[in-house]
Amino acid sequence: MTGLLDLFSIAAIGAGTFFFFAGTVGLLRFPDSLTGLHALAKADNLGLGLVVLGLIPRADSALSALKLIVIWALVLLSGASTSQLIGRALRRGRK
Amino acid sequence: MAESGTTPDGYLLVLAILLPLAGILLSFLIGGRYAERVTLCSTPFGFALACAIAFHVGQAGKPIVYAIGGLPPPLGIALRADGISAVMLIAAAVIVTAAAFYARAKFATPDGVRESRGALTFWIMLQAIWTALTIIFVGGDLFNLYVALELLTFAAVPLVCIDGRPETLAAALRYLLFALFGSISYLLGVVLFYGAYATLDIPLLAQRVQATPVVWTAAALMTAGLLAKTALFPLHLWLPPAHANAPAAASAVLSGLVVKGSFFLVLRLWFYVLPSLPTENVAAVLGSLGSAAIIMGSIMALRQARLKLLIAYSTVAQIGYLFLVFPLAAGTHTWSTIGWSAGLMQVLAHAFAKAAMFFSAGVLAEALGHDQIAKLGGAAHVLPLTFLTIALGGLSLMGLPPSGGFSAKWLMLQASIASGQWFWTLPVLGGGLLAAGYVYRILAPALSDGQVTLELPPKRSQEVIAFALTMVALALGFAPQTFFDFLEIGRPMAAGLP
Amino acid sequence: MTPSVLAGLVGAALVGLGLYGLIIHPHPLRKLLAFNLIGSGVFLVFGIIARRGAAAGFAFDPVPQALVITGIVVAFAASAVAVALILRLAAVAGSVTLDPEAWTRPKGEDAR
Amino acid sequence: MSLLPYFDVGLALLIVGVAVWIIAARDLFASVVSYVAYGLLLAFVWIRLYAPDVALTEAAVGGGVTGVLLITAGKRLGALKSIAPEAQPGLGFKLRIGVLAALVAAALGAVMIMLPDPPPSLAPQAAAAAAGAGAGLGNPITAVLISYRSFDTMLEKIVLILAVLAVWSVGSDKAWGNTPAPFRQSKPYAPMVFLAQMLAPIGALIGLHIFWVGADAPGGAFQGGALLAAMWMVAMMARLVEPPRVDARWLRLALIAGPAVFLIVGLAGEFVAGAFFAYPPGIAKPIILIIEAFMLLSITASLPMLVAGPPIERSEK
Repeated sequence: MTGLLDLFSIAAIGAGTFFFFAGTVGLLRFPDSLTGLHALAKADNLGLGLVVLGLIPRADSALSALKLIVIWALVLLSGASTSQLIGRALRRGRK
Repeated sequence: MAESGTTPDGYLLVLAILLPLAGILLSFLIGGRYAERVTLCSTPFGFALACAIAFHVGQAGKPIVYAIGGLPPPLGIALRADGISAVMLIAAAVIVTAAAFYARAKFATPDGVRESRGALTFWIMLQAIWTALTIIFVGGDLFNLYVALELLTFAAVPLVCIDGRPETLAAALRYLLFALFGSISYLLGVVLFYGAYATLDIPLLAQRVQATPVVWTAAALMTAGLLAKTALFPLHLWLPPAHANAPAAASAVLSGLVVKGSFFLVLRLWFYVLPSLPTENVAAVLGSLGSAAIIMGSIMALRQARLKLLIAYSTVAQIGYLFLVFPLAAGTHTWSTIGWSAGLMQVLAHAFAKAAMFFSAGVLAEALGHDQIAKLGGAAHVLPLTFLTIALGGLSLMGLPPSGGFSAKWLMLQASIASGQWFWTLPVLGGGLLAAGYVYRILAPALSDGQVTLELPPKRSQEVIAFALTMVALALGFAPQTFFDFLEIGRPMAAGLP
Repeated sequence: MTPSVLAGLVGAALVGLGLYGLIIHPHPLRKLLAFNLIGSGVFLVFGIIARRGAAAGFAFDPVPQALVITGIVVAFAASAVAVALILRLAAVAGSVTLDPEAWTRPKGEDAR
Repeated sequence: MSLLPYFDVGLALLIVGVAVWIIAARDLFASVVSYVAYGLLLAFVWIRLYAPDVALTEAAVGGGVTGVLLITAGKRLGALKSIAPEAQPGLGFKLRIGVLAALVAAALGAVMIMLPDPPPSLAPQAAAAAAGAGAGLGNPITAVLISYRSFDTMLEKIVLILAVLAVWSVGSDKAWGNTPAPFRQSKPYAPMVFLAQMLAPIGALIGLHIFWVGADAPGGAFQGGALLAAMWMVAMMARLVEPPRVDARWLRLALIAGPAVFLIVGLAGEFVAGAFFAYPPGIAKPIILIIEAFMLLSITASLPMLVAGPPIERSEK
């Protein structure tokens, strides 16, 4: 059972790391800031979500598992809002 | 180890700190003109506490100690007052009181408003300087002293730019950056001491220190930081614009007391934490920097067009004298006692004389509407008491008898000769001649026949306060031997550590 | 190399970098950033000394860690005061130069 | 075999790299933004040094609140076009200072390696004292801050009050009694308002939680207060609330509450427990929690005031 859970953790965290990596590459390689922002949002939301998912079986208690989920939810909230704000600032800067 | 235990009269030290500290909180809460009232009410009590501490130290003949929270070092923080602490506490109480009464005219809350920016800032920061200096004079823990140093910085910087002119803001910012560099350098030294010996208590460290690279690095960093705050040449650049642009009441406290706070910690470091180390080379370096400061500061003072800038550069020079104490009081020779007395006498004489000079410069600038030296022609005829104060204060700066400045410089000469370090007599004598030059530059035009018109009549109370401080500086010249013996209380000796 | 030795070297490097920036940069906000670098380097030294002091079941010596929290607070307060001074100076003078010579020049001579 | 050493080396290189960039960047704003990232990276180092309390403080203050302070300053300075370009120092000067700085860093690095081994430590005494006269607190750092070094902690709060007054004092005379400038001049965007409405209550709850567990776990008045302060600032940025007047009685009371309660308890200690700043055994823990609660209030009030700046005249708004 633990072996299976470990495998699940490794897979989820590995996938999360991949999204972070891809998001970073996107941020650096995409032609303009708006598309870069798009790539970054993927890393934040999906990448962190997968890492959190992988860490949940390893949490020592239900409370710390809950805390991990709250962290992810907060990052989702702030990520979505700041993307909006940055996008808006970019659009205004272009005018 | 008896050192770490609270003595029966130790509670006085806590009260001496908590009194002005409570004043800050109360002034900030009720604000307005109460800030002034709180300050004026607490100064006599602070003076009484300082005298009580001095009395107990003198009676016991050894330091009085208080372990805060009943928790002795190394885990807890101890406060300790020895001879020099007690003397500095009294000096600080007197000068802060004088500054408070002097400043009433300028920093009264105007009628019709509940609270004004300048007044609230001045009164709270004055009490904060007093609190910080009290902790510095009785602090026994190097980190606690760091917090006190920061308290001093945060209180002193806003006083520099209290009138809000651009040049004062620039001066305050420069001062802040120098002071922050000084604090962080000091703090780095503190942590290295902790890393080496796991204590920050001064007597415990003094028992444990050995001449290792870690200790030398820590001491060098702390010294460098404190020198930046004391404005010893070549780290003096911030001082003249800051001290010359502050309002006179603040300049007096900054020049007379605040720079002495960081100097006091240099003394604590080398004479109390590290007395067992071979420090001849360090003493020679500090003495040389001091000599350079005497000469450079005096020459710059000779070249200033404004009176307050001249006085500020004179502070740079007089700070130089303080550092001659390191070569002249080193070790346990018979002459070290003379050097020690000379150094402390210079601290006190300069504090009183310089505060009086800045007060007088303030009276003069208010009365004439400017402080250009070139336009002082005949001013002594309309402001006789103020120029008498400047002349007598100048006497102490030059080192002519009878004055505390004379005693200090005379003892320095004695210690130089007795220790065979005759070369230190050159800056002492040269600095005296140059000081005579810059004091003459103020007095000569003022005593001439020129015509000046007063824009405002001088405030008699302010003139009297300045004159009274000069008289203290002169009276120090008559200090009896018991006074110098008092300064030795609690001073560790290199050979026989307690 | 143990983590605490590594962190010690990082702390030393940060102090050096900050010192360089503090002296080199004429802009006061850049000087402030440099001061904060020195500060963080010094705080790291506290952290290392706390970590080295692990004993008696503690993974660290609590005293330097407590001191560093005080230090961070004080450094922040210092930054805030410096920023207020810089912004006020820029607002009333239109310049943030610290050179005292620039302030003693007669008015109207300022380089435009 | 562990990957941690590689992580440590990578982190170290990253931090030094960002630090170099902070100093070397040509653009002021770029330098400021990298400083914020730097503050967050440092929090990782503190975790690796087994200092979660410091990591929390560093992330909240070094990265968060300082970030807001510096970015606001950088933006306002950037908006003032009239600032005269500064003369850059010459290459020779830079070279000399570079050598000096390198020497200082090298000396310090050498000293770090030469620290005594076995290292001296107060951990054993702290452990022994925590069980006895100390305070009955599970978090040794809180015990040190509030018991053994209570005097430092109280003075640090006084430093914060003086800093607030120093910041206020650079305003103009006419502005005294007004409010500081709002965090945003224009009407905030809807996403910002949404973020503040969602985040502020949750963040405040987390801040209170960090404060509450501070007696026994990483956290405490300072870390919790910094988070509460940040939430107040978020609400002010979204213009949900405005900065208070500098002479508001409740604000002054909140600012002095921490040190004042500390002072009163410290004085009472002389009569109740035999020494100033001593806590009577048995009820030490509740007393400490009361002091910490008031300090939480003072920290929450002071940090946003330090960032908000001096009061402004009505016409400046």
